[in-house]
Parts: sequence; C-alpha cells; structure tokens
Amino acid sequence: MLDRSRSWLNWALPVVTVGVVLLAWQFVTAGGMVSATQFPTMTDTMAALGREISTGRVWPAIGATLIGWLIGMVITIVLGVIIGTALAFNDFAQRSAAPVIEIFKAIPAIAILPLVILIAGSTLPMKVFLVCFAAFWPFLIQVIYGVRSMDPIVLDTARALGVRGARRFLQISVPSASPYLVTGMRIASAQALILCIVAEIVGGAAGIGRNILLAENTGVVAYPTMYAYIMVAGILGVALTGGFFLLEKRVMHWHESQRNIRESNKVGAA
Amino acid sequence: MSSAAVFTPTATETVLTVDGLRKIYNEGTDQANMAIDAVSFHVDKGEFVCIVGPSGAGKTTLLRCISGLASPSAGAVTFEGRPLTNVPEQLGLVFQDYGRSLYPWLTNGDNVALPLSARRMPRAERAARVAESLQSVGLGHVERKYPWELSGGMQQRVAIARALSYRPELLLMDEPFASVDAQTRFDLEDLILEVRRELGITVVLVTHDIDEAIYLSDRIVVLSKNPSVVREVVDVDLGDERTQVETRASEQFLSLRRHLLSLVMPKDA
Amino acid sequence: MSSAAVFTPTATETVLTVDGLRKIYNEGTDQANMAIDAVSFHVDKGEFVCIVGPSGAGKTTLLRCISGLASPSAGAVTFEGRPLTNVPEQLGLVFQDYGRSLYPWLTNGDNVALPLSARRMPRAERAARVAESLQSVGLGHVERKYPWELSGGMQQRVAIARALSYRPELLLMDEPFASVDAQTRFDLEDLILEVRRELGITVVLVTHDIDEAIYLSDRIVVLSKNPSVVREVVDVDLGDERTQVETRASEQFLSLRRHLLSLVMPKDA
Amino acid sequence: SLVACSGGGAPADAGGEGDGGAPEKSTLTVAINPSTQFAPLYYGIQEGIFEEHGLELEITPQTDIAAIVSGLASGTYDIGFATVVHAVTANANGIPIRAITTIEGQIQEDDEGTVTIASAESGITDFAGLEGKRVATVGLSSHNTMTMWELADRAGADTESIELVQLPFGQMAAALASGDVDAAIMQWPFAADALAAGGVELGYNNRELFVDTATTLFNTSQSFIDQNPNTVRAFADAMAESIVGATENPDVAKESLIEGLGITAEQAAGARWNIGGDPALNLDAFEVARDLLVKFSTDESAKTALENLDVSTVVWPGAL
Amino acid sequence: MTRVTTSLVPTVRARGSSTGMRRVGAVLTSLWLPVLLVGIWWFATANSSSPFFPPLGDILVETWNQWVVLGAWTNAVVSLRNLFIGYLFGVLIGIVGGSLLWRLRYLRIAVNPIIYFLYVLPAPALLPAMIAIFGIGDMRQIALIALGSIWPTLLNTLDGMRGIDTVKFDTARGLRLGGWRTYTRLVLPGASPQIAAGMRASLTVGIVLMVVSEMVAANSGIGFFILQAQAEFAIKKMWTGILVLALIGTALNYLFVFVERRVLRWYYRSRALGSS
Ligand SMILES: Nc1ncnc2c1ncn2[C@@H]1O[C@H](COP(=O)(O)OP(=O)(O)OP(=O)(O)O)[C@@H](O)[C@H]1O
Ligand SMILES: Nc1ncnc2c1ncn2[C@@H]1O[C@H](COP(=O)(O)OP(=O)(O)OP(=O)(O)O)[C@@H](O)[C@H]1O
Ligand SMILES: [Mg+2]
Ligand SMILES: [Mg+2]
Repeated sequence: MLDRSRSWLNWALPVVTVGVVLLAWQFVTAGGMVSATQFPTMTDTMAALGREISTGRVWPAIGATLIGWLIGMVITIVLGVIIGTALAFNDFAQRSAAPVIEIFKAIPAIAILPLVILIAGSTLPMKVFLVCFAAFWPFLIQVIYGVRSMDPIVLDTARALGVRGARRFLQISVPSASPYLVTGMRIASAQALILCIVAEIVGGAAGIGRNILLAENTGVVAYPTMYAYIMVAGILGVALTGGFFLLEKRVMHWHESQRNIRESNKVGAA
Repeated sequence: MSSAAVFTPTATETVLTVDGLRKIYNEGTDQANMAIDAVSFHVDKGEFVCIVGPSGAGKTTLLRCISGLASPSAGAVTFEGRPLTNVPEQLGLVFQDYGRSLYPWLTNGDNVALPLSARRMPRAERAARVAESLQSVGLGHVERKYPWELSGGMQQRVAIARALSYRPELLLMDEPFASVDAQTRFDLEDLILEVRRELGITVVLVTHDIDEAIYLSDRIVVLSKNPSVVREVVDVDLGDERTQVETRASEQFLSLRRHLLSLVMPKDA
Repeated sequence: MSSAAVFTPTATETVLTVDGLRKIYNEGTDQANMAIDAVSFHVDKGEFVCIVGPSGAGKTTLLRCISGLASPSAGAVTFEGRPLTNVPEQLGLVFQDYGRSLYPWLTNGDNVALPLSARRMPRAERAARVAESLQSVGLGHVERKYPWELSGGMQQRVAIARALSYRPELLLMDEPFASVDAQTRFDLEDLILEVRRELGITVVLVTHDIDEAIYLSDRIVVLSKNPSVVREVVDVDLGDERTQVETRASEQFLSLRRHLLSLVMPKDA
Repeated sequence: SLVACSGGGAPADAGGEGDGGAPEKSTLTVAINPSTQFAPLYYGIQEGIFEEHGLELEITPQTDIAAIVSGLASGTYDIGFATVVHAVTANANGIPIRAITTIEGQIQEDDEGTVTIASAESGITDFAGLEGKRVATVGLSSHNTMTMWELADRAGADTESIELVQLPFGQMAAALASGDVDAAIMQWPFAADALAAGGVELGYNNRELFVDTATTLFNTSQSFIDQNPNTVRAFADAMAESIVGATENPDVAKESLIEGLGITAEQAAGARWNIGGDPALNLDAFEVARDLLVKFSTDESAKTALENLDVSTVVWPGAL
Repeated sequence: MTRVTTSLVPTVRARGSSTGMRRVGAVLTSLWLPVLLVGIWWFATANSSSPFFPPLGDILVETWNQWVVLGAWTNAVVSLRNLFIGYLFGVLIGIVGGSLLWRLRYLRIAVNPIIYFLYVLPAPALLPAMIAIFGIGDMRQIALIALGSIWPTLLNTLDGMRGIDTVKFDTARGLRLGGWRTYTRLVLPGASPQIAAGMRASLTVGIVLMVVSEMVAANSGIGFFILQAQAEFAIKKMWTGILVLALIGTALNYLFVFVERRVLRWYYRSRALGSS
C-alpha cells in the first residue's frame, strides 16, 4: 500500500531516475567510451541548450513547430468528429469507407513526404497537410469506433426519456464516445508532433526539426546543439502528451478507467 | 386467459392492449430466433400488472415492444386507443440494467433532470422537481454526487426517481429490484406501491421473483418458455393495504404462491 | 448469540473460527472506512451456514477475510486449527460476480480444468473430472463452448462446477444465485444441498434472500448494518430432506421467516 | 535600372538594359542551401547592391535541393539555388526551371570546392581505388556523385561496383573515422575535419570537368521570367556585381556571413568559396552535366529524355 | 488507453452473412468506393500534363517497369526483412518490458518519464545518434525499427495488464494457480486484446521507421527508392514507390488482422455477442 507517507516517492523516483540517466550519459561520453565526435557529453549538450534558450533562438523554432501541430490537430479533430460520427451512424457508409480508410492509414505519411515537398514546398501548408494525413486516419477510426461502441441501453434510455436531436448528440452521444475521442486525440497529438518534426527534418520547413537538420549539417561542432534540439523535441512531446492526460483526467473524471486509476493510486495495486 | 382488445372508456379504462404480439429476432435470416410467439393481454388504467416467466422467455423483449423501443414482427400494441409507433411522451421506463442506463458523466441530479429539460420544463421548477423526486426515494442527499459513487441499490433508486420525475402515466419496469438486498428491496417495493397509489399511474413490472409479483400486483401475466405465449393470467385479490411481513405470511398469499410455482415449474408441480 | 472459538476435535469438529474480526479499508488515511467492526462465529465440519445482512454490511468483505484473500485489521480467522495466512488448498470459492470470475479466453471445460492442472492432476484423470463436474450441474454439453456463449444461469453453474471440481473441504459462495430466474435458482439451491450431502463438505454462503438462507442452511449469521457486528445467529432445524414448494410453505419456515425479517428490518418489526 | 551598374560583369551588358524598367516584383523569396558559398550573396545584401537594384531579398534556408526546385515550380520561392545537375534533371523531367545567374562564378583551374577524400585505413590513394568501395555522398544523383563517377571511370574503375551511401556533409568525417565508409565527397569546412583525421585527398572533382563554366546556380521558373523580366534582370545584375565585389573585398564578404548564416567570426574567417570566379554563365556546364547524366543513367526512358533535352532552354537567354 | 483501437476491420464484417447473396453484397459494399476513387483518379489524370500528377495509367506501367522489369522488388525484400527482424525484437521487448513494469510498481514510477520521452521523441531525430552507435547498415535500420516498435506495445501491455479486473485475480488466488500459471493463464490472455492493439500500432510505427531509416545513409529499400526518385525529379517513379508502399502496408495490416482474428477468437466472438 502506497499511502500518504510514501507518496513523495511518486515524484522523487522519476526525478532520481532522470538524474541517473543524465549522469550515466555524462559518464559514458566524458569517460571516452563513446567518442565526442559521435556523441556529445551531457554537459556540452546542456550548455548548448542553455545557449539556444538564452539567445532566444529556440522559441521561434518551437513556435513554428507548434503552429503546424496546432493547425493540423484542429483540422484533424473537427473533420474527424464530423466525418466519423456521420459514418458511424450509417452502416452502409461505414462499411463502404472502411477499406479506403484502411488503405490510407497504411500509407506512412513519411512516404508521401517527398511528393508533398515537391508539390507544396517546405511550407507550413506542407507541414499541416502531412500532420493531418498522419493523424486523421487513426483518429477517424477511433471516432467511428467510439460512437459505434455506444451501449445500446444508453441510446434506448435516451429514447425512453424523450431526449432527442442536438441535445441527444451533445449530452448523450459525445460524452458516451468521449473515452475514445480523448484517447484518439492524445495519440493523434503525439503523431502530429512527430510528423511536424519529421517534415521539418526531411523537408526543411521552419521549426525544431530544421534546427536539428541545420545543426546536423554543420557537423561535429554543432552536435551538442543538435542533441539539445532533439531534447527539446522530446520535452515538447512529453508536455503535450501530459497535457492531454490532464485533459483526460479532467473531462473523463466520471469514467471507470479514471476511477480505477484513482482507486489504484489510493490502494496501491500490484 | 383474459381476452383483451375492446376499448371501453368506462370506469375501468383500458390503457394498454397487447394483441397477438410476436417478435422474431434476425427475421428472414438463417439465425432467426422467435423470442415471442403470441402474447395478448391488456392493462387497465391504474392497474399494477406483473409479468413473470423463466429466464429467456422474452420478458425484456415484450417490454421493449410495449414501450415502442422495438417493433413487433406481428400483432399490435395499442396505447390509449392508438397503435404504438414510437416511445410515447407519457411513458416511464426503468431498465433491467440500471448500471448502464444512468449516465455516468452526469450527476444524479442531472440524470433526473434530463427528461425534464427534454420536456422544456423551466429551470426553477425543474430543480424543485429533481429534489422532490430524489427525496421520494430517500436519496435527498446525493443530488450532487455521481451515480458511480452510490451503492447498487441507491443507483436503482435514482433510476426509479428519474422515471417518476416527469410523472409518467404508464411506468414500465424491467426487473428493477434484482440483486438488491432484502431490506432495500422491500423498501423499494413499498415505495412503488405508494407512488402508484398517490399519482394513480399504471405500472407494468417484469420480475423473476414470484413472491414479489404476488406482493405487488393486481394481476400477474405468466409467460411460458421461449418462444413465449401467455400461460395464464392470475388475478391477485390481496387488497390495497399490504405490508411486507403480514401480507407475505397470509394464507391467500401462500396459496397463490403454490399455484404460481406450479405454473412456473411444471415438473415440480 | 453463539459464542465461538473453542476448538473441540469431537464429533462436531469446528472447521472455521472467526474471532473478533474487524476490517478497515484505507486504514490510516483520512478515507478510512470501517466495513466490519467485530464479527465472531464458527462453522462446524459439514455444516451449512448462511450469512445475511443489508447491502454494504460487509458480507463480501467478511468472505474475503475468511478465504484469506484479504487480511483483517484486527481479530483472527482460524481454519482447521491454524491461523489463516493465505488461501488454503482445500478451499472452494464462488464469487458474487461470476461473469467476471470465469476466464472468457478459456472454454468452460478449460475453466473447470484450471484448478486441477494447478494441482498437477494427471491429464486423463483431469478430463474425467471436468466432465463429471459439469455433468453434476447439468451442463455436460457445454464443455467445448465458451462461457460467454451461455446464459447467466449457466455461467453461474460453470463457476460452481469449477469450485466443486477439486473437491474442496470448505466451499465459500458469495450471493451465487443473484439475478437468476426462480426455476434456475431453485435448481441450483437443490444442487448445492445435494453435493454437500454427497461429499460432506462445509458450506458458507452469503445471500440477501432470507427465504433462500432459511431453505439452505443449518445456521444463519445475521449481520447488522455497516460497520457490521453479528446481530444474531439463528439455528434452522428443518431437517435434511427439503423440497422447494413444501418446505417453504411449512409453518416452521414461515415463523423463521418472520423472525429473520424482524431482525433485518428493525423498523418494520 | 535605377542605379547605373559599376561596370561589373559582362552579363550586365548582354541583357539589353535599355528596355528595362523598375522590377515588377521587388520583394523576392530566395531559397538557399546554407553554406559559405553564398558569401557573394550576403556581401551583396550587406553592401546594399540588391537594394540599389530595387530588390529586397527574403532568404529561406532549405537544405533539400529537390524541395527548392519544386518550390520554384510551384511558386513558393521566386529564386532558388540548384546545381547544374539538378537544373538539367528537373528540365528532363518536365519541371521548367531556368538558370539565371551563378552564385559564385565559374570554376577556376585551382578550384577548392568539392573534394573527394578517402580514409587513411581504406588504403585508397586515387580515384581508381574507389572500385568496390563504399563512398559517402550528399545526394545519390547529385552533382557530386556524377563527378566522382566520371573521375573514377576515367581512372579505369568500374563505377557500378562503387557502393554509395547518402549522408549529410556534417556526418561524413565521423563516418570516415569509424570506417563506415571508405571515402566521401565533401565540401569545406567539413573536409578539414576529415583531412585532419588523416584523410587522403583524391582530388577536387570540379577542377577537371568544369573549368571555366559555372555549376552552382540561381534559378527561377519560366513563368516567373515571363511575368517579371525586369526583376530577373535586376537580380542577375545585382548578383554579378556582388560576385565581383566579394572577390575584391573577401574579408568584408566573410564578415557578412556572420550575420547572414548565423555563424561565429571564427567560422566566417575560414569560409571558402570560388573567389575570383567569372560571374558569367555559359552552356558548357549544362552540356557536361547532361552527358554525365546520360552516361550513368540506368533508366532507358530517363536517358531518352535527357538526350532529347536542348540544354540551351535550361538557361535564361538573358544570362548568356 | 484501454480504449485504443487501431482498425475497423474486425467490426465491419457483415453480421450473419452466411448466404451467398449476402456475402456478395458485403464484398460489393466494401469495393465500390475504392473502385470509384481509383476511377476518378484515372480519369482526372488521364490527360494530365502536370509533372507532379502523371496519368494513373503511366504510373501503373512505370510500376511494372520499375518493380518487375528493372528488379526494384529487391528493395522491398530488404525493407521487409529489416522490418520483420526489428519489429519482432521491438514487440518482444515491449511485452516483456510491459510485464516487468506492471509487476514492479516502483520501477514503473521511476522510469515513467523516460518511457514517455522516448515514446513521443520523433524517431527520425534519433537517426544521427543511431548512426553514431550502430554505424551505417542494416544493424542501424533494424535497431531503429525495434526501438520505435517497443513503445506502443509496451504501453499497451502495461495498460492491458493493469486493466484486468480484480475479480479475476482473486479467482486465480482462490484457485491457487501460482505465480507463473497466473501469468500465462490469466495475465497474458487477459491483456492480449490490448497487447494486440499495441502490436498493431507498433507495426504502423515500424513501417514508418522502415521508410525513415532508409531515407538517410542507406542504399537500398523502398524509402531509399522513393527518396532517390525525388532527387532525380522522377515523379512517376516516386509514385510507384508510394503505391508499392501502400500495397505493402495494407497487406501487412490485413495479414495482422487475419492472424489476430484467429488468435483472439474468443475475444471478438464474445464481444460480438455482447453487443447484440
Ligand atoms: N438482440 C437480440 N438478438 C437476437 N436474439 C435476442 C436478442 N435479444 C434477446 N434475444 C433472444 O430472445 C429471447 C428472449 O430474450 P429476453 O431478453 O427478452 O428474455 P428475458 O425474459 O428478459 O430473460 P431474463 O429473465 O434473463 O432477462 C432469448 O432467447 C434471447 O436469446
Ligand atoms: N475496496 C474497497 N475500498 C474501500 N471501501 C470498500 C472497498 N470494498 C468495500 N468497501 C466498503 O466496505 C463496506 C462493505 O462492503 P461489502 O462489499 O463487503 O458489502 P456487502 O455486504 O458485500 O454488500 P452487497 O450486498 O451490496 O454485496 C461498504 O461500505 C463498502 O463501501
Ligand atoms: Mg430480461
Ligand atoms: Mg457483496
């Protein structure tokens, strides 16, 4: 049982682990097990990170990446919910669209990246298109699945209580499918960020990815900068995912899974 | 078997008529499954009718047809003189599975308020009605809580409060007291009897508990095994004043009990 | 109230002793919740004891302590003369929620075989035992099927067959017949009585149905409201030969019934 | 034009200034592949030469040259960098881009641009030794690869046996050191690392193939030329002037890189480009590039398309 | 996380379609839209002069030429081999690691941020590091695929195991199944639907990384083929690469579903019943 008295472990352990990993990094690189031309030391990387932050160069890069992410996410979510709900309520439409969705989902966005770069150039629209392409299909599936997995009793109850139309959509259908929606959003968010950065790395659009690329092209002297930006990418990812977890916790507080998590945090399982 | 179907607007007005109802699931496919073969009975205004029958007999199916949630394969359901096509406004429904019919994303109060706002009741009146309904099932203090913060019996009562909140004229309940402990069950049974007496509503209740059926009803419809027909309609003349301990121990109760058991369990009888 | 705890290896050998049991959930936090305050009773070898009590009384909690699945906050549980630390080999358990306690990825046969293979029974013997166990609950034909292909009552019987398959000396059952229709319920009740008579096992059964408790048991432990104490232990002397219709209609049954109802529902009595 | 040219280069006269007016479009998006080769460009910007020609430049760094080319075709960029090989390939594939000026002038006898370096451990001493070895290149079908193939072929090696690995310049030195590749076609300043680590210099690729012709180009699309003839003219003039200016004041040009590329003063001091190169364009490079592409193409249809290409169409007539 | 689904395939089966007519109907339903879209593509590009959108017919001819006549299929073989090995390693590590994290609560708390960091880190950003560690060649590509495939499987394994309801564990204790038997007979099968969902997500990631890893420092593979086509401005050739990749991706996806449907038969059948 992990009661109050030991709950400090919940934050202390991760902090210690991160510290140990950073120290191990320093030890391995500074100790000469990996040559500095291949992998910079932790301290050099941190110094580079500090420099990028203090000169303010890091912020436009993060901004450019986040803009692509945000626009892509908004388009994905809006289109996904509308199209997904429409498909879910119509069996024929859904079965017709399923193979198409499957095929598009199977095309790695990265594979069409060169084509999209040729057509749209290394621009924000290119990035947004790729983000949408990567995030949309899985999210759409998630929406359809969520709406369709609605408990028939939930719908019957609504009918029996005389709840109809927009009220039914907003108060019954959306909350009922929301576990799938929120999970879908979280996954889509991670995918969108990854695609943003990949598009920047491969296609050279402005953002964290391009800074990684430029540092990579500059050669060994810029390796600490390169890894600093890689770390920025990871931290951004953790922050966004964490944000969606918080959102999930907030919005889904009523849901069984959240109750289970609260419960297991209380009683301490395994 | 009591024959149905003549609509007479007299003292004993017939509210609901089920006539030759048949329901086949997956009709027309090779998995066709006849749940109900031919069921006919009628319910008078203000009457309390229980439906009993073995598991899988088609009780839930029958209730779904009566409520307009499902459409029969043959036969007709007439509600207040008109054939049933959709779920009528004046209908209250309590599902067998209360755990799934309360919305976990709404508080208990909001759950009860939902049908009221769907009927465009003004906010102030609605709040008063919600409080009153929850009070009547002895749950005045849980309005702000969520359904999943309550024990099973309490959830069941919230579902009942929700069905009662908009004062339906006909209340359909599907095994509403299953898996609730004896005391809660007795309390709920008495609550329903009381509400019905006060508001003069008509109740159709499905149960697998024969004692419960006798204790509650004016008439009991006994269904056969699946595909079901009406085996018998038993009249229960226990009067209006019933108490759990005495009524259930009365000679009349026990003889009705023996009769019903012999109907339900042919081999034992 | 029958005082417990003296271990006497005589003709009426005491198998299970519960002494001053207390269980507090989330002990030591501000959400501490005392489920059981102080419960003591004992069970003799071959005896059939029912535990009744209102919803949330702590019946399930009590059973979990008796089985060794949960550890008590205070007091002791002694099984066959030794204090209980883990789930004993000779214990059979049927959970309240059969739907969740059968493994859906195993066929019914494999579900029943699971505890046998855990006890390293040879393959041939195991197969025979599985078939025999399922047969005894009237489900000889479902061995190859999956639990979810069965109706609720059938699933319940598979869970019972699984608990019986390895011939436990002590069988603990938590509301095993809830939400099963009357006939199936009666059948299962008779089955348990028969098995217990044949194998001479000891049974502790939790139920919220007072009639059921009387019909089945030699003694009934009545728990109070939460946090529970033992309100009374009632002896049931209905003999060994019981039949559903007659026994339940007997005068002795009815007077026991009244007595228990008055215990369970103080305000009505 | 608004300001008289300071008699910089020949192309300024060739274009027929007389019909010129103010640039139709004064703000240009210019995509470059950031390197010190663009010292003349940054010199011109810093010294206000483009401004004098009525132009304002927005420089967009873009490392993928294919993306620059398609950006030109789609109108995302007005002007962009590409090598002569890219320009020829793009046109052979139906993407109409036009070379309008060079970025650093013609290759000279003592060119120190692209250099092929072998690692010390590989034992390779000349281009013939590349046979059967692994060579790192920045792009598989790039200018660098073509020239390396040609030089290896001339030295008698079987080019088919050379295994190519695509790597950014920045990673080549490490790959050479770790033995992942045997040789690499590199550029300054990256070559310095490889040479310092004991790398063997096999030769400067462009010296033998492209002397007195320009291989690094600024391009635009045909439709841009059609709509903005004065702009193109002004850009070409300004660029020619900048190249000459950078040759005359190399230290000033190097300094302009500090801000332009965002590099340190130290790095800028070591910057290299084709100092002293003649800013004029001619068709020689295009013909050589086309011939190399034809020679090493494995794809019949691609070969035919290249053979049918009239290289003079690849260059804006005003630049010749 | 218990609510992750990666495909519609299992749900789109027509219910109760055993008669011939119904089967034909189901096939037609799932085919008309793809056929229509391909038709639109065909006619929309038939007279296309845009270098970026060559006529579909030309693309198909080019596909035949490139992949069969000119032997580009060897690229696919290399890619698939790397994918297979890397994916296998990744998934194995994911399941074992997920099980360990499930069992060892403090380890789970300790490494949580690191895992999420690696999970959301764009794998292509790791390429330079991977080159530094594994050099250039198949090892690096396999390692990158494995590294990326780990996380979806690992996280889903962990979630799936945490999601098994406590009654089942009590049952196992009540039946005295013992540690290893509980793991093999309860924990693994109980979490298997979600492990499968994680494995499918891993497959998607694996395919992406297969392509990515071939786009830098490679000289064979589908990703290499596409990028090289791009460098040559051979747009048609690039389309053929994308087409082949889409075919392979779809085929692998359906293969996975096929296997999953069989292995997890109990799960899909029980759910199909539950939903009716
Ligand atoms: N959606 C459905 N599709 C096909 N068959 C169904 C469906 N719902 C119910 N059935 C079948 O119809 C019959 C009647 O089911 P129903 O649920 O009405 O029984 P019931 O009397 O309510 O049983 P219980 O007492 O267990 O609730 C059963 O044989 C059942 O298998
Ligand atoms: N895991 C738990 N954590 C905290 N409190 C619990 C937990 N399990 C049960 N309780 C509380 O302990 C008390 C007894 O619960 P228990 O499940 O034993 O009741 P019960 O007698 O079995 O009721 P029922 O008849 O509804 O099954 C209740 O008040 C319940 O809220
Ligand atoms: Mg039912
Ligand atoms: Mg209980």
